[in-house]
Amino acid sequence: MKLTTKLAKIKLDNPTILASGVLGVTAAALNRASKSGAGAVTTKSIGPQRREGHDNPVVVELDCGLLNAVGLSCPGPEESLRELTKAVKSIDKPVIASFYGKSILEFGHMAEFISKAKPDFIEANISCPNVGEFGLPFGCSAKTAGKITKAVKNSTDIPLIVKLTPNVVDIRAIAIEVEKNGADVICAINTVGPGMKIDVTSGYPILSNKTGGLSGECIKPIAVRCVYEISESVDIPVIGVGGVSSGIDAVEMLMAGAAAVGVGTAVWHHGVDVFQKITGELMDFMSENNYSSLDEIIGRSHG
Amino acid sequence: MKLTTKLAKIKLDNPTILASGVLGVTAAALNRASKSGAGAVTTKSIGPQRREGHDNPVVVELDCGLLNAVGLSCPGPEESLRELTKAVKSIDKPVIASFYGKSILEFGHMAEFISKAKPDFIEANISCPNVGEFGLPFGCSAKTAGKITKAVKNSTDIPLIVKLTPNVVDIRAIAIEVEKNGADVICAINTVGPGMKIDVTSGYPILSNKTGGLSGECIKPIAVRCVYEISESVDIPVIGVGGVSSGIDAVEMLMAGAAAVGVGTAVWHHGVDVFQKITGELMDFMSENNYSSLDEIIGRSHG
Amino acid sequence: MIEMVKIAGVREENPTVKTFTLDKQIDARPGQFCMLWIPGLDEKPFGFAKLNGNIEIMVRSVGSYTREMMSLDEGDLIGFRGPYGDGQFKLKGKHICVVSGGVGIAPLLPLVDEALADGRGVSVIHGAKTKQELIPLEKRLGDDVSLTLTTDDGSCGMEGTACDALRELLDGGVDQICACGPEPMMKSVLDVALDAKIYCQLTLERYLKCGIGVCGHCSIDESALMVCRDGPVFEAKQLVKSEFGRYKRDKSGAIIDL
Amino acid sequence: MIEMVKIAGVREENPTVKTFTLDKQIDARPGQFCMLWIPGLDEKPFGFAKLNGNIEIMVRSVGSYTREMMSLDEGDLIGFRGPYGDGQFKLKGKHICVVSGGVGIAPLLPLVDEALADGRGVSVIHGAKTKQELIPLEKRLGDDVSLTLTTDDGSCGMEGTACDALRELLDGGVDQICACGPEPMMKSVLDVALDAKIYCQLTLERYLKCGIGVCGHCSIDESALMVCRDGPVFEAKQLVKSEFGRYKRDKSGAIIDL
Ligand SMILES: Cc1cc2nc3c(=O)[nH]c(=O)nc-3n(C[C@H](O)[C@H](O)[C@H](O)COP(=O)(O)OP(=O)(O)OC[C@H]3O[C@@H](n4cnc5c(N)ncnc54)[C@H](O)[C@@H]3O)c2cc1C
Ligand SMILES: Cc1cc2nc3c(=O)[nH]c(=O)nc-3n(C[C@H](O)[C@H](O)[C@H](O)COP(=O)(O)OP(=O)(O)OC[C@H]3O[C@@H](n4cnc5c(N)ncnc54)[C@H](O)[C@@H]3O)c2cc1C
Ligand SMILES: Cc1cc2nc3c(=O)[nH]c(=O)nc-3n(C[C@H](O)[C@H](O)[C@H](O)COP(=O)(O)O)c2cc1C
Ligand SMILES: Cc1cc2nc3c(=O)[nH]c(=O)nc-3n(C[C@H](O)[C@H](O)[C@H](O)COP(=O)(O)O)c2cc1C
Ligand code: FES
Ligand code: FES
Repeated sequence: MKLTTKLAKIKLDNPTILASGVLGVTAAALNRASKSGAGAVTTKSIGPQRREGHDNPVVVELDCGLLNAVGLSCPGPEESLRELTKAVKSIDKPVIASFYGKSILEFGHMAEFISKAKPDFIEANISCPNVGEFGLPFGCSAKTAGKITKAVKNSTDIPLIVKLTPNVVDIRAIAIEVEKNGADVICAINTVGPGMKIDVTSGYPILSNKTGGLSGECIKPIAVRCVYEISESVDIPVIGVGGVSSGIDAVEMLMAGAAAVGVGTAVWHHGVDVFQKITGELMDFMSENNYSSLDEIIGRSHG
Repeated sequence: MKLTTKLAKIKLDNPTILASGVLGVTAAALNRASKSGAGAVTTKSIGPQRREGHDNPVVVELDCGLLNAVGLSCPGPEESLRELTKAVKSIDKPVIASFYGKSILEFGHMAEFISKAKPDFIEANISCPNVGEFGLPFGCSAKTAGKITKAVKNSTDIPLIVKLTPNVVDIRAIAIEVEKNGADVICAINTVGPGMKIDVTSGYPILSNKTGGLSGECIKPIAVRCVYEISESVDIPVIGVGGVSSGIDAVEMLMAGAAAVGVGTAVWHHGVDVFQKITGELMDFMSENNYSSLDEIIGRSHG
Repeated sequence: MIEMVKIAGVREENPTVKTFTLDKQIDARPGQFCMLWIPGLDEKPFGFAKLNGNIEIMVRSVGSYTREMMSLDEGDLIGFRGPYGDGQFKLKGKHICVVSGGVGIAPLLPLVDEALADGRGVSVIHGAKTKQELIPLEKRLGDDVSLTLTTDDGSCGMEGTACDALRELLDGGVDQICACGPEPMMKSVLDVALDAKIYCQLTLERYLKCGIGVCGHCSIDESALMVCRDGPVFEAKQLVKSEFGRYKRDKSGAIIDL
Repeated sequence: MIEMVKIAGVREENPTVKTFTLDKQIDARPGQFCMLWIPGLDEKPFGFAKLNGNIEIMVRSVGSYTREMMSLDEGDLIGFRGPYGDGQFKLKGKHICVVSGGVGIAPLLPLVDEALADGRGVSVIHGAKTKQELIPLEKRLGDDVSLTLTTDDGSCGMEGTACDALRELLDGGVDQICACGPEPMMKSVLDVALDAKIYCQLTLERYLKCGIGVCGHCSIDESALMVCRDGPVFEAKQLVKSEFGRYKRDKSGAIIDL
C-alpha cells in the first residue's frame, strides 16, 4: 500500500501536513511534528516585522472547534529566517515556509527573503483574517490574489503554494487567477468567518481581538466544498485543510480532490501524535476498501 | 421580568422567532410553533413558481449542525398565498412571510403578491445559496441587495425584513446599503458555506445537490460576529439567527446586538418545544443576573 | 449520519415485493423507519420488517427508486440513516389485531414478534387486491398467530378488504388494533376502531424530505404533527379531524386529494 | 471554555502576594494550571495553591495584569479555564523535598497536602530574596512538615538560597525533589538532583498564549515539549540539554537570554 503523494514534483511520504500557525513557531517544534509522522511541515506565517500578536485570550475552545486570533505574532524576519534555516537543515521531510506581507510589493520581498533558507515550498498566506490593520484579506479579491502570486513568482524559484481564505463569494475565481499567475499548489482553507464568542456573564467578546478565525471539525464541510470546487477549476494540486482529524476525514478531503491534507486544530485533542493516528486510519481504510495507492482515492468524488 | 421586544413598531411577546424554512411549510405548522411559544413565526420562503426542490438526500446530520439543500421547494405562489392567509388569520403572533425572486423585478412582484395576505412582516430572502440556476445569491453584492430592497419597498407598505447571507467579504457594507434603501429590519444570518459532505464508502457527495448550507451550533460564532458587525453599522433592529438552541445562546445574540433571535436547526434536537425551553432559560438567566428587561441585555457587548 | 451498509440477503416475496436483509443491527421500536440512500439516485423512507438480529426491509416496487432497489443484490451497499420516528407501536392490549394491506405488513412484523415474545394473543389480517400481491406470511408468523388473508377479487382467502375481516374479528376479544396499508383502507380501520372504542394505532405515509422533523414537509393538518418525527405511527385520536384519509402533499408541498 | 467564577475570598500573604479563593471546585493534579481572564485586560496562567475544596490561586504582583489582580475583591468575577497540563507532580518517593522560591510555593502546596494525606515524609524549603518576600507557611503546612526558610540577605531563616538548603538536606533520606521558582534557582536544583541521582520534577514558566498545546508558542528547544501541554511540570531528564536555564521566548517568539 502506497501512502506517497506528490505536490509539484516534490514527494511526500504520506499526505498529512502540519498546517501553518499550529505548533510551528520553532524549528524544534517543526522537527517534532515531522518525527511524529507528518509528511511535511509548515512554519507559522513569517512576517516583515516583529509582532507580539494580540493579547490573550487568543483562543476560544468550542464544542466543535476553535476560534483563534493569535494575531500573526512573529519574532521578526531575521530571527524567523534563522529558525527556518535550522528547520530546513534538520528536518528530512519537506518544509513549507509560510509568510505574509502588508502589500503586494512586500509579498515579493518576503518571498525573496525567506527563499534564502531554501525551504521546499514557500506558502503565501493571503488569507489571514485576524489582523485589522492589514485591512480585508488580500485573498478576497481574485485580482489582488493574482497580483500577489505574480509578484512572488517573480521573486523566487522555490515552488509556491498560495493559501486561500474561504470567506469569499466565489473561491473558484480566485483559484483560477492564482493558477494563471503561476502558483504551483493551492492550499485551502484558512480559518472560516471570522467568528465571535461572547461571555454572557461579563458581556465581553472573549478574544481580545473580539473576532477570530474558526477552525476544526465545524469547518470541515466548508473546507471539503472549497477543495471540491477548486480542484474542479484548476489543474495544480490542492492541499486540503480544515477539520481533518481522522483517516476518514483525510479520505474525504482526498476524494474531494486534495493531493494532501493539512492538519491544524486536531493537534488540540490528539496532540502531535495525530499524524500517526491519521495515517494509520488511512491505511486501515485503504486495506478494508482495497485501495493500493492514494491516486485511486484522490478526486474520486468528481464526475 | 419583561421578555417583550420590538421590531419596527411591532411587539413580540418574547424574542424567539421560528426561522424560515424550518417547519413552516404549512399554516398549521406555523400555528403549532406559535402555540409552542415562539414570539413570531416565519414561513418557508415563498417563490414565484411551483418547485419540487432537490431530490433526497436534502439534509446531512453532522455532529454540530446540519447541511441542507432542500432547494426552495414551493407549491407555487397561489397555494402559498392560501396557506399564508390562513396562517395570518389563525395565528395571534406576528407572522413573517419569507419570499424570494429570480430577479430584482420579480422580488418586487412577489412582495406585492404576498402582501395581499397582510402578514406582519415580509422577509426578502436574498441569501439562499442552494439554487444553482439562480446564480450567486443576490445578497453577495451590496449594490444588488440595495436595489432589491428598494424594489420591494416600492411594492408594499408592509414592514420589510431583509435576510442576509454571511458568505460575503463584508457584511457591514451590505447591511448599510440595505438600510439606506429602506429595510425596516435585518435578519442575519442565512446558512453558512455552502458545505459538502462526502460519503467515503461510495465516494458520492451525500446531498443530491452536492453542496448545502451549514446551520446549527457550528455556525453560531459566525452568526454572533455578523450580528455584532451589523448592529454596529446600522440603526435598524437585527434578528440574530444561527445556532441558537438555549437561553444562553439567545443572550449571546442579544448582547451582540440582536433585538430578537431566530431559531431553526435547534428544532432538530429539541423539537418544537425549543421555544419554551429558550424563553425559560432566558428568564432564569435574567433573574440570576438581575436583568429586568431585554433592553438591558441587547447590545451590551458593544463598547 | 448516513452509513453505507451491506445487503446480506435478498428474498423475493412476490412479483413486486422483495425483502432485503441488511448487515446491520439496531436498537429500534416497531414502527420506526430509516432512510435508504442509493448514491446518485435518491433517498426514501422504509420501515423495518425485522428488528431482532440483522434488520430486514420489505420493499414494493412502485416507482423509479423502488424499481432500482429490486435490482440490488447480496453484497451491494446501500446508504442507511435512522432509526427515526417518536411515534412507535406500543403493546397495550392482551389480544392485538394487526391489519395490513400489502407491503404494509412490513412494519407490523416486528410488533408481532414482540407481542408473541410477550405472550400476547395476535391476529393478523393481511389483504391485497389479488393473490399475487399478498406476502407469504404463514412461515414467518408461525402457528401462534391467527392469520386471515383477504383479496378484493377473492383470488385467495376471504373476498373483501382487510377492514371487512377486521369487523368480523372484533368480537373475538381484540383489544388493540395496529394498522398499516393504503390510506383509504386505514381510514376504514380507524372508523371501525373508533366505533368499537378499541385502542388503535395507524401508520401514515407522507412525502418525507429531511426525515428528522426539520423541514416541515410532512406536517399534517391541523395538528401539524410531523409524520417523520411525531409519527409515523399515530394513535387514532391524533388523526380524527385531520387531513388523514382526505388529502396529502406532493414533493412541492402542494395539496393533492387522496 | 471560559467561565466566570466568583472570588470567594482574598488573603494577603505579604506586601506583593495575595491568595484568592475561587468559588469553584475542580478535579486536577498538583502542578496543573488554569488561565485567568480579566475581561478587557488580558488572560494569564496560574497554578493551583489548593485543590481540595474551593481552589486557591496565589498571585505575585509583577506587572500590569497581576497588579490589576491585586485590586480584585471578594465577590468580584474572574474568567477561568482549565485545568491544563499533562505534566503533573507525581508522588514517587517516601520522603519528598519541596523546593520553592517565593510564589513558586503555590503549585507545590497541593502536592504537600497529597503527600501528607498519603503518609509520606515532607520537607519544604522556601526561599526568597528577603524576609518580606517570604510567604507565611507555618500554619498552612502544619507540624508534620519540616520547613526550612532561606533568604539571600539572611533577614529570615538561613542565609543563602533554597538550593543551598537543599544540599544540606540531601543526606536526610530525601528520595524525591519537586521544585518551583525562578529559573536560575531551579537550574541549580536540577544540577544538585542529577548529581545526587534523586528523582526530580520541576515546573517551567514560558510565555503562554493558547494554553492548550496548539499555538506552539511555549515550545522548548530542542525537544519541542510544550510547557502548557506537556508541562508545566517536567522530569529532570526532560530538561537536560534543553534551553532550560539558558533562554526563553518573549511574546513575539523572539529568544531572550535568561
Ligand atoms: C414512514 C414510511 C415508511 C415506509 N415504509 C415502506 C416499506 O417498509 N416498504 C415499502 O415498500 N415502502 C415503504 N414506504 C413507501 C416508500 O417510501 C415509497 O414507496 C417509495 O418512496 C417510492 O419511491 P419510488 O421512487 O419508487 O416511487 P415514486 O414514483 O417516487 O412514488 C410512488 C409513491 O411513493 C411515494 N413517495 C415517493 N417518494 C417518497 C418519499 N421521499 N417519502 C415518502 N413517500 C414517497 C409517492 O408519494 C408516491 O405515492 C414507506 C413510506 C414512509 C413515509
Ligand atoms: C504554568 C504557569 C503557572 C504560573 N503560576 C503562577 C502562580 O501560581 N502565581 C503567580 O503569581 N504567577 C504564576 N505564573 C506567572 C504568571 O503567569 C505571571 O506572573 C503573569 O503572567 C505576569 O503578568 P503581568 O501582566 O502581571 O506581568 P508582565 O509585566 O506582563 O510580565 C512579567 C513576567 O511574567 C511573564 N508573563 C507575562 N505574561 C505571561 C503569559 N501569558 N504566560 C506566561 N508568562 C507570562 C513575563 O514573561 C514576565 O517574565 C505562572 C506562569 C505559568 C506559565
Ligand atoms: C492557533 C492557530 C493559528 C493559526 N495561524 C496561522 C498562520 O499563521 N498562517 C496560516 O496560514 N494559517 C494559520 N492558521 C490556520 C490553519 O493553518 C488552518 O488553515 C485552519 O486552522 C484550518 O485547519 P484546521 O481545522 O485543521 O485547524 C492558524 C490556525 C490556528 C488554529
Ligand atoms: C432545512 C432548512 C431549510 C431552510 N430553508 C430556508 C428558507 O427557505 N429560507 C430562508 O431564508 N432560510 C432558510 N433556512 C435558513 C434558516 O432560516 C436559518 O437562517 C439558518 O438555518 C441558521 O439558523 P439555525 O442555525 O438556527 O438553523 C433553512 C434552514 C434549514 C436548516
Ligand atoms: S420530512 Fe422534514 S419534517 Fe418530516
Ligand atoms: S501556549 Fe500555545 S502551545 Fe503552549
